[in-house]
Amino acid sequence: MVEVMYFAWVRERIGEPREQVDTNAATVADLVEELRAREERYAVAFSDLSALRVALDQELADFDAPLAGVREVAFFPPMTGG
Amino acid sequence: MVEVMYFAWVRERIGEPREQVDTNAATVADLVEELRAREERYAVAFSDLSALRVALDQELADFDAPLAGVREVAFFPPMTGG
Amino acid sequence: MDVRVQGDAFDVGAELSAFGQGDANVGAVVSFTGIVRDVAGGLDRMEIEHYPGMTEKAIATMVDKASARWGLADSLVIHRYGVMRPGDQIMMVATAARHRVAAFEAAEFLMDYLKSRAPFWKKEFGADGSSWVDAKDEDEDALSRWD
Amino acid sequence: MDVRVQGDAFDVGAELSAFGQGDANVGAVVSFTGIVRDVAGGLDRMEIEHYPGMTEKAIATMVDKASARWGLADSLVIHRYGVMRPGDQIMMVATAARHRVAAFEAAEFLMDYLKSRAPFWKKEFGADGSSWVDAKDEDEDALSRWD
Repeated sequence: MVEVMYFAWVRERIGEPREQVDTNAATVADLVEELRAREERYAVAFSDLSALRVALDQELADFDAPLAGVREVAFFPPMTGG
Repeated sequence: MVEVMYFAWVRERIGEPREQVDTNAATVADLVEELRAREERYAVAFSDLSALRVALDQELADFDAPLAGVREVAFFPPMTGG
Repeated sequence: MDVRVQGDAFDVGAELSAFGQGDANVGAVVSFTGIVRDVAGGLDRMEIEHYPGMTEKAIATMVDKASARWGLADSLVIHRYGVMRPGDQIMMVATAARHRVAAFEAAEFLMDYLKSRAPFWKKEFGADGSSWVDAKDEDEDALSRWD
Repeated sequence: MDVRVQGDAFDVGAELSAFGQGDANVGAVVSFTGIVRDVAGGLDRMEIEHYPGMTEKAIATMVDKASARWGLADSLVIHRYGVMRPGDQIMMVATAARHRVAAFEAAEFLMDYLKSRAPFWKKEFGADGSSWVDAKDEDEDALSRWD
């Protein structure tokens, strides 16, 4: 079970800021595949991975990073701070 | 007749901050030659021109610049502002 | 090091008056302030979303790197989230070092990293509706000079 | 543009609170403050001599160049002369522009030029006597990047 969080337009497309996801996905990419298969809104939010970033337990990571031991996964567009 | 000004260690070596100089020197370098010939303290102050800078009427200039029409000549070491 | 992520406005003048004081090794203080700009003349407000927890950690990591690389005597980052209007101050960075080059470079490094690596997202609201601000290629490119 | 050459101390915080405000085109403000540093631990005071008249003109020329090159919305230079002690603020520069790169570059340009082209001379007084501060090759070299 992981906590999945969404920010900015990813949050808007999914329709909620966070949810508990029961998954055995080995990597972030595998988790994305599972989410995409769920409902249209997920397919839309995850349609272009190059427009997305991911953080695992609040650290930036790659989509091929393993999920073992991870408690919090966050998806969001490229940051626009400053 | 030009007003000649000295700053920082040039001023200290010459012993005064400014003086009126009656000269027909064509260039700054010619004026420096005249001053050097005056007294030891001028010879010391102007011993190394590479350690000096010159301004003509408050604009940085070269030692071969003409003095025609110039009212104020200033000699000083490289600046250390900021 | 002082890192603050907050909704409230801050006072640049008051922050800088107190910054880097009383350290005989500080010869240079650089500050940057980011302000909401009304680019096209129709901006009503900007809303900044952030990732509580990760934001503070990400900024602290950037500041640690800058402090080590440029030997900073002191550093400050304040970044706001929430609703801001044109003219409002969004964020500030300040760095204190022995020499000007270190203070300038550290502040630019922090700005480049905050732009593209701190988890903030800006949304603009105007007469024509709202839209998320896109990340700029030039901001991503700016990071490469610190490699 | 605001250029001040003065003997009195100034208040960086108060100056910056008022700087670059109320202009919808200002997205970035950068400031630099130079402080007397007690390098070897024996500095009693620093005395800064300047060339009244030329100083103001030279700085105004630098600020004009920076404003044109980086499209500055506002700029401020304050530089003191006279006696200063460790920890005292010597001078400050502030620049306001649309974007951060312009504001940073303009401030660095002004600092590089003030260091080597504004007619100020520093003399340090300590337990071992006094000496004029030598110009540094690296400061002269820093100018070449703006050619």
